[in-house]
Amino acid sequence: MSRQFVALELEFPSDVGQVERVVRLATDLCRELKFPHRVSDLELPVALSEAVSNAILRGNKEDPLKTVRVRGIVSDSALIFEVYDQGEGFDLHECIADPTSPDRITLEGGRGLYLMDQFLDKIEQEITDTGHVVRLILNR
Amino acid sequence: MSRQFVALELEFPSDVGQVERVVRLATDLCRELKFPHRVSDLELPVALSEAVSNAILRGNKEDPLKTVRVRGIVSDSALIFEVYDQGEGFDLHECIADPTSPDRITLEGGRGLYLMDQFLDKIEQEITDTGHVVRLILNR
Amino acid sequence: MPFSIKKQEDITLIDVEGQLIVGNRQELKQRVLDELEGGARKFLINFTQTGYIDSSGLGVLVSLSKKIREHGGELRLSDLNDDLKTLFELTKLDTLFLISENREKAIESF
Amino acid sequence: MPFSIKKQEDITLIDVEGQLIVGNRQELKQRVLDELEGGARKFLINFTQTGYIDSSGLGVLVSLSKKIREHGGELRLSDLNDDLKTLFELTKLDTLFLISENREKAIESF
Ligand SMILES: Nc1ncnc2c1ncn2[C@@H]1O[C@H](COP(=O)(O)OP(=O)(O)O)[C@@H](O)[C@H]1O
Ligand SMILES: Nc1ncnc2c1ncn2[C@@H]1O[C@H](COP(=O)(O)OP(=O)(O)O)[C@@H](O)[C@H]1O
Repeated sequence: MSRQFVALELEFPSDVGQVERVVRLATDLCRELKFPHRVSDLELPVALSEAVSNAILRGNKEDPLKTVRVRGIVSDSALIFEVYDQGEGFDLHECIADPTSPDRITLEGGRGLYLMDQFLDKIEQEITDTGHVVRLILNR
Repeated sequence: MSRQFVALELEFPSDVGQVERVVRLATDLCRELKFPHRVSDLELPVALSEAVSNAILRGNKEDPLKTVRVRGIVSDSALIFEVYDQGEGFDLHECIADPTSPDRITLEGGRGLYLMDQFLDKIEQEITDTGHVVRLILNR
Repeated sequence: MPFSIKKQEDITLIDVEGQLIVGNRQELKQRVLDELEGGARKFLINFTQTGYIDSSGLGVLVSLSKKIREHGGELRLSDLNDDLKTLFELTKLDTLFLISENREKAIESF
Repeated sequence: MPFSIKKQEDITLIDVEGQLIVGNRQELKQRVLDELEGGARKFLINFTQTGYIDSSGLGVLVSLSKKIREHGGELRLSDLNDDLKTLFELTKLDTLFLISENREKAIESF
């Protein structure tokens, strides 16, 4: 068998108004590639919108001079989306706190990383010369 | 204004059965990005399917060990699709012959490059270490 | 407009037209708070047209529910598709909200 | 199956179900040649469901038209959308084929 893959790459300004369009491009591709409904309509859109929102709001702090880049790669074995921001990065696993605990369930924030963690098979992070990247991995 | 673009990259085996799927992924993206109907439904699908068919049939000679790679980039100013094959390349402008002339109009072949040339604003070619690439350019 | 608001007797019916996410949740929040300010107390948010909600959308629902309760009001949700139900279960928000199968049942139960 | 074939009196009606392209044009060619072999002479290919045709699809139409004429038969095309019309005009194949607005008009004109 020869190698086979599809990749999607996007770059856009640090504006939360961009999130829906970016997520739609990614989920349309997943539907086109016949991923299960649960992946294309729930797991990917929620996990990706959390990562992109965080990149815009936390990583780039909505700085209009900074951009977010998303790179999605679909191979026979996995679906991988990388989200690059131009911030300093953070320790994702340290920042996940269980939002279902009685003292946190009534808080407005703090569910993003938790949902990513619930929906994804693996999350990786890297600090690069130009910023921070989070890698969302769903096995096929 | 910050930089903004969308890119799509695909790699697939040298099998003409792949052409329709590849073209559909590209045209769906163009529709999603609100390109004019004429681009997403005629100019891009025809030009890209010609280039991909030629890459499979002419460039890679349907060798199952060779793959074709397509990279599409959509920016504010243009739509660019690169089609990579692992062949020796050829001189595109030398190979275009007017298929509407009385002696050619009844031939089965020879309309592919002509249609690409009619529909695209610019066509570029390069010979690389690993093969040949044709670049299809449509201004926005 | 991603939200439509209408009244049925003393109930304020809000239809979310599309996803409830970081790009539009502030608008939902503001419009519901305006109604609360104007005296409305019974709120029903309907999700028939919603595919998914992100964490910021869930957060806005949590904070609206709190605000409405502080004013002696009540917030109900209806018509969650299976994906939305999964989201509410994973976050245990199904224990915090009054959720009805559909709009009719929600209206009856106020 | 990307093609459906049926008979109306002595006319063989072929519906192309989707695009006519390098991946399926050989199937169209073979099926029409089989009918020609079997004695059919009047052919109508209908493109109601077709968005675009690539050069190899156009090439197959050209070679079928030639083969059918050699056997004393006739090939007509119908229901080309505007994009397909543009393709036939650019390649001047609109001068080579008998093209009708729709199936009914095509059938009448045999
Ligand atoms: N891309 C990022 N860059 C820097 N910090 C981040 C990033 N993503 C998340 N964080 C940190 O992780 C915390 C938890 O994120 P999350 O679970 O999405 O909840 P919320 O965004 O509602 O606080 C954020 O408050 C922020 O401090
Ligand atoms: N990727 C390619 N690699 C090598 N030769 C090519 C390639 N693409 C096209 N050609 C050459 O250009 C010629 C004309 O191509 P085209 O106009 O598509 O017509 P056809 O494929 O029907 O011959 C081909 O016959 C082939 O010799």
